[in-house]
Amino acid sequence: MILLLLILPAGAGIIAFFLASDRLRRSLLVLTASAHFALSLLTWFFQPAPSMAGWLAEDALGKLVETLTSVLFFAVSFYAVAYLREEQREAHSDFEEGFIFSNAREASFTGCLLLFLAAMTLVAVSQQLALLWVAVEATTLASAPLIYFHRHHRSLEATWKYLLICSVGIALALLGVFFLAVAATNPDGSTTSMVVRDLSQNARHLNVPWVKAAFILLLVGYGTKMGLAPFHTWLPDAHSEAPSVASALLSGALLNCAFLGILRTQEICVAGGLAPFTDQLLLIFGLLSMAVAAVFILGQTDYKRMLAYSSVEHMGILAVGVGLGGAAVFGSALHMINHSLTKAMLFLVAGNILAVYRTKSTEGVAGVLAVLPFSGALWLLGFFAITGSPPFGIFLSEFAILKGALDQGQTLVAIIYLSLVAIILAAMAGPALAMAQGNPREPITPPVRSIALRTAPAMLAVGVLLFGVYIPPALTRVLREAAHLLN
Amino acid sequence: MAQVINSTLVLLVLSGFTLLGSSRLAACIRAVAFQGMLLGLLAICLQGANVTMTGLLLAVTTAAVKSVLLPWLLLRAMREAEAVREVEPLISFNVSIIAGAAVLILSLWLGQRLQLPSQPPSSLLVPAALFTCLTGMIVIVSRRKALTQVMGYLALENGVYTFGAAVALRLPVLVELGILLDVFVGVFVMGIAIFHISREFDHIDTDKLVALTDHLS
Amino acid sequence: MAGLLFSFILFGVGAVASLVFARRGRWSSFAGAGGVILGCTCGIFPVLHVVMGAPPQSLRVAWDVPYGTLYLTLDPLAAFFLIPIFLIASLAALYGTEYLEVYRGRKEIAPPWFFLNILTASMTAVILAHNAILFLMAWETMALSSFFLVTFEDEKETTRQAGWTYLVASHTGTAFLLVMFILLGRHNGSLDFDHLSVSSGSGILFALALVGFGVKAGFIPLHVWLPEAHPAAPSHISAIMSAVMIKTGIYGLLRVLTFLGPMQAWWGLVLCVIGLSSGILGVLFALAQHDLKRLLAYHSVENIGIIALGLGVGIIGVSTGQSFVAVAGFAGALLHVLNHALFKGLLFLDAGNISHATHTREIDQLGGLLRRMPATATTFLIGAAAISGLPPLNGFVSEFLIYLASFRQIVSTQTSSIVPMLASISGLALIGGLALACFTKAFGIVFLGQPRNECAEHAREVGFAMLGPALVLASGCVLIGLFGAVVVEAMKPLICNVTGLMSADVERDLAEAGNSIARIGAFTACVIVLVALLALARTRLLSLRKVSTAPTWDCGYANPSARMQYTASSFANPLTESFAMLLQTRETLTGVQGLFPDKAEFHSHTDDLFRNRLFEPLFHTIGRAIAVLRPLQQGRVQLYVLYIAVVLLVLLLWQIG
Amino acid sequence: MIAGSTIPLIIALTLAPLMQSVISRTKAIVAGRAGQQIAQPYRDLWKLLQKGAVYSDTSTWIFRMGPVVTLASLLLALAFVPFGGFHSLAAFSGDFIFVAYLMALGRFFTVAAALDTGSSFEGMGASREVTFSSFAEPALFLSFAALVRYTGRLSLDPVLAAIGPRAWASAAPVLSATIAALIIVYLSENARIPFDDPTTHLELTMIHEVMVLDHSGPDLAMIEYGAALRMWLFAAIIVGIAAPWRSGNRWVDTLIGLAAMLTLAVATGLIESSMARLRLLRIPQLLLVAIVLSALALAF
Repeated sequence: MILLLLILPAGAGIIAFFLASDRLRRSLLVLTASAHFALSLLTWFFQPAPSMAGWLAEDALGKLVETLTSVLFFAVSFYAVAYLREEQREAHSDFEEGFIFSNAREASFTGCLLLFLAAMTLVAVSQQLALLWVAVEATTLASAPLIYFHRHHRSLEATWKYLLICSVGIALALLGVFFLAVAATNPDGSTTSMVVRDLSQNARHLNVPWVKAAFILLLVGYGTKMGLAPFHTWLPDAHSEAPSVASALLSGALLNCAFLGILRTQEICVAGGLAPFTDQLLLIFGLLSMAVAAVFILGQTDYKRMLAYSSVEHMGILAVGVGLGGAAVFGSALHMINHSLTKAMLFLVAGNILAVYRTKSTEGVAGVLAVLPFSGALWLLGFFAITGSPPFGIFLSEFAILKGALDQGQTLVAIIYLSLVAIILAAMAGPALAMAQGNPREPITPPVRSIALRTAPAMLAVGVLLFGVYIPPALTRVLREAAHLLN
Repeated sequence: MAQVINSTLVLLVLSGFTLLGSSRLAACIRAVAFQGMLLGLLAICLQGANVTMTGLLLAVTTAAVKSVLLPWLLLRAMREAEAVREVEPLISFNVSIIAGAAVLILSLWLGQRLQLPSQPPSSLLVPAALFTCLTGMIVIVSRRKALTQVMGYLALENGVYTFGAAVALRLPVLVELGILLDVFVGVFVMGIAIFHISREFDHIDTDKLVALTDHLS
Repeated sequence: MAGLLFSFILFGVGAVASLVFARRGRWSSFAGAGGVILGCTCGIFPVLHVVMGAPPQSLRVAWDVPYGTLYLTLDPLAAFFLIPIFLIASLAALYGTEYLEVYRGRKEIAPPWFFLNILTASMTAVILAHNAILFLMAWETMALSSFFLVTFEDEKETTRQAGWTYLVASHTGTAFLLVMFILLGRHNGSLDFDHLSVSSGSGILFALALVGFGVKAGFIPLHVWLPEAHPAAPSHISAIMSAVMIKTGIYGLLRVLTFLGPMQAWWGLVLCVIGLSSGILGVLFALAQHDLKRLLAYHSVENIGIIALGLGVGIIGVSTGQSFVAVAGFAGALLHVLNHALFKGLLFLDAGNISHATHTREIDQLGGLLRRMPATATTFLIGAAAISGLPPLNGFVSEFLIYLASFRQIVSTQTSSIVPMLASISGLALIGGLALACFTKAFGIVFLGQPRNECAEHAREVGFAMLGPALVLASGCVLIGLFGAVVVEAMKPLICNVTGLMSADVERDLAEAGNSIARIGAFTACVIVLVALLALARTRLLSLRKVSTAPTWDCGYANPSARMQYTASSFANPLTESFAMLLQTRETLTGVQGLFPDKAEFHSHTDDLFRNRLFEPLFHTIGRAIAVLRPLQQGRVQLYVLYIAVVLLVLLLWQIG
Repeated sequence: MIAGSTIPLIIALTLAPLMQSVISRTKAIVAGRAGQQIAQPYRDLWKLLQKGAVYSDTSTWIFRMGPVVTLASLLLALAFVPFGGFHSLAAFSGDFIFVAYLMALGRFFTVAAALDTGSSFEGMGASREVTFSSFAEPALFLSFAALVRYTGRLSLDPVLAAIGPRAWASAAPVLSATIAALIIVYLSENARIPFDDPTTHLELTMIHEVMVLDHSGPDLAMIEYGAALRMWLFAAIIVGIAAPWRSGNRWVDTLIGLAAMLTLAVATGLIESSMARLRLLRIPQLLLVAIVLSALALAF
């Protein structure tokens, strides 16, 4: 079943490269997404058997990330099809600088999308750390072409930074994996396999300095991919230049996968009694990320960059939650879900706004509620959700994390956390509200666009609202298991 | 055997300095290729007596990819980009070499902080690996051309490999190959990117790639 | 409980229906208003039942969110606060059906109806909630829905600005509440209100509650959002927000007091200080305003101050063991909650009538409306007299109780606790005097004399839907003025609940206070009778004599024109001058020039002191401090990789070395 | 409610106008004029009642209500003031608060009536009235507080009853400070020099008088009578503190009280003829002095 989850998108991806007919390729995309979605839902009812000697298995954490990815991809695929249908084929002029540019081949875009899905699924299900590494690197390679869909210099620059910075980070992560392998060698030369469960089972016998070094390397390496400050530098560029479809997946799904890499290591370290050390680092980088996000959200004039930095903030929150440990980890896991749904929705809506207003500057956009009532409403909903006001999911998860902090007497952390969240709210409220409300600068007549462009974000919005008022017991159970893995 | 390993590692370090020191792209590429070859050698030597067929094959493929395929990719990219054949560093070569020296000391120190649990084939192994990684980083940070940054990345990878070689025997073949494939595709994609960059800006200086910053009010 | 649950359903139906009928003309108004009115009416019965002394009812259902339970409780405290909410909300809804009509065609009027239903529902939920998560959710939903109502006229820049301020302020307040509830729930895991308790450091929790709820209630200096948001909103929304929504802050404070264990004297002291500063500064800023609704908004700050003062006196009474002081103080505060709801709702609705009829809220543009809008004028007069705390109206009764409590404390203790009492007495007196000045100005300039421009000239009285609510509220003011004793007697259970005093003592003291109030009721009735008799006598006299009309005595000036009438600004000038240091009014004067001066101009504007001198500087400092880090992200990929390298090395050296 | 008698009320209603005439007579004598007859105020009232009325055509029913409400509230307020040996007609704990606010009610309507005419002069007067009264209120309440704290009673009648010669022996400073404060308030509330000059003829300088420029006939009568009652009310309270001798026989006590009222009136007259009107800006400062005095009374 797990293999199926992998082979399905991978195969479809390869086929997509060679399919001539757009219609066929698009339907292939949607079909694969739906099948993958259906499969991952099945895994909630029938626990899939581990395969490849336990290298591929779906524990609670993996299940969360995998399902989340699948859900997002499902919603996004509809959007993508509509988006591709409406994208101009021939060369067209860039709305910011006016030069002429053309898009990449749709075939390769679709193909990469599917391969991207395959890679992310692999990240979620692989229990073997080296394999995990391979998968993470694969996500980078599969997603780079997505960012460079619009063939112009800005997206190229973004792609280059993404490639280089992430590759460097990932290389360090590989070193970390090797370090861990070293740590796993007992003095007599015998070794434990690199499968997470085995490692955490005899984590007590691991060689401490090497584990520490390994954790640092993996934190920096995967942290780069996850967008923890100060390694986040590629993130705003990539998210703002990629087409909204890609931005949604990058922010909603990819970052979680990278975080999963860190969580696996954390799992081992916690089992090895190194929690104080790792928690300390996670807290530092988490709060740092939130602070950096605050710095750049304040006075931000590009709304896609604003969303990107908000992703940095929420990655920080995830790290803080895990770093706090205890009840906060549950909150962190829940937060991962809420953030992914909300942020993906916001990026898709941003895509709609961008398509109509043809500018990414917050000053350029006004009166979305008047021009695009539905998207405008979703935008406001997303804004309130992402800034953590009830009745949306993020409120609950942020509350849980805060409670964790205060219950453990981490008052300082709690204060910094709260004040940063408050600053970011105040900073985002200005532009986000100004965009939605009021009247457009010059009268705009919105073009008639495909319904899918509204339904896709709406699907996610339902989730955002649902998890704010009701968390299904099954989900709670899995979240608890996941939290238990990290405590 | 130990002498071979040690001398290989020394050569590795020297090639690192060449990478830092040489002013011509081609020379740098050759340095990186040489590192690749050394890696192959190292992999074989580290297996020592109980050398297996797969181990041998892996070492050879690695060496081939790293010392032939990737450099060829880079040379091709260089030709397509019609880049100036100079390295154009942000900091002078002397400074880079001094930095290299500093890094060497650092990695030696770290090396003896981090003792391999099992008896290491050579005390130089860890320092050399770390040093190579860090030289790669220095190159990325201190050079202008996108191409040089790829070389830096390769050097970094080589460093990681050097270390990998020490523990590689315990990594399954499949993973080894996966890693190799990733690196290869990575460099391949970067090559394409460089090609596009040169076509877009008709040069490959990354300090022109600064359009994307925050225009904050 | 069932009734209340049903009213929740009705609110929901109303909300949805108003959106469904969005394209069906007035249907959506009827649907929205219907939801609110029906919901409130069927909610009021269980509430009254509990107020009459029925046992508290509650409902607890498990809820699949972390720490959350669907736990509603209708106890006397909740019931007391629900009465004004239901009353004002339903009246405002009725008012809205006519008020919003002018926007039809220009704007979508379904959303305000949707959010009005949500707002009413969430306010009800806030009062009923007995679990922290539920409370916070309702609390924030209340903030959000009211935010959307405030920004109804979002085409105006000022409105959007007000919305931003309101949003940020209320979220910041909520942050404090989060911390408070978490700390309260720390001991025994659950966040149900029954389990909230505090072992040590109740002072910190009180401070947190004070700030968190103070933002909503509008304590100075946390009031900055209030004078922006209330004028921006449509008038019936301003009425709801000012009359009942900000009271949820007071409710929260009282509710939390029941968790905090024994009250400490300094809490009362702090509340007295806050109350006095809010009261005095609030009315002073109100005096300086030219915009009628802004003036009313500042008066909300003032009245919240009076309420806080009452609470402070009460708490001091509790902590010094003076049960009468405690009872009278709390009773006064609670009664003022009710009274303020009545007359402030009334005044905002009338302000709505005025702007509806004249299209301006500038006091100095109006005048002579009494002849043109008699019903509005009369109700406004009643409201004005009530808010100035004059007998025979309700405002006096509650202020009297607070006075009485303070005087009693002076009599019965020799301790230092009389200093705040003296402060509260003289403060109340000053507030009373200033409020009188402010509302003689508001009423006199707006309704009396001659109209100052065409709009006022051609104003017409508004329709029934907009007058009816005002009439109801006005009669409410009179009734409580006469029969306040009844209300006070009914407060026994909730005062016991909040103060934790012996039921017997509370009963005795309430009886004593009620006695005075009953007398006041009787004597105010006498005033009314006397007035009637004198008026009668006067008419009888004049009926035998010659009664003629003439132009106003102009002290010899040839032909006075309407523009020569005393303006609001000049009326308030002596007072604003004496407090210029606090008000910092900006004045621009282009005096007469030349031999034959054609035109001279004078403008004055009074910004909010705390906004200008406290919060804006604060925000700027934060902004500047943050801006220092901006160069981090300046596009050079080399630099970015350098960050990675440096951080990596630092970590390795720090942890391994 | 204490079993009170109507006597203080009757005395007030009948003799109130006398105070003003005594004051003006004193002023006249000091100024070396013959001055008006003692009964002149009654004549004026009677004459005004005979007259018809002229109303400004901008004015409304508010204008007509002004005098009525003012007079009504004062009539009721007087019911709480004891005089001489006689208890007040009514009393309940906290009644002095009620009295103060009744006068505020009167002020509200007087001011409204003034604004109703739309005359800028009357607006000016109204503005000054509300300004000064809002400074006078705290002084009044603080002096009440001083009395309440000293006597331990919460109602006007018992408070005054509790102040006897012994009280003066024991707490002279408290009482004298309070009286000083009350006298200042009494002067300002009744628009006497140094706050306002009732006999001035320049509208620009008036405070109270200018507000009633447009009233005529019976309305004016009510206003004049109301003014007299207000003065009596304050005077009665002051006298109640200042002349606390009790002989046991109520009528004697009442005579003592009347004598005291007379002296107070004469004193007022002397003050008025001995000093000039203050500049408007100075008035709040004098009222602040009153506040300070009553605070002092509390400090003792």
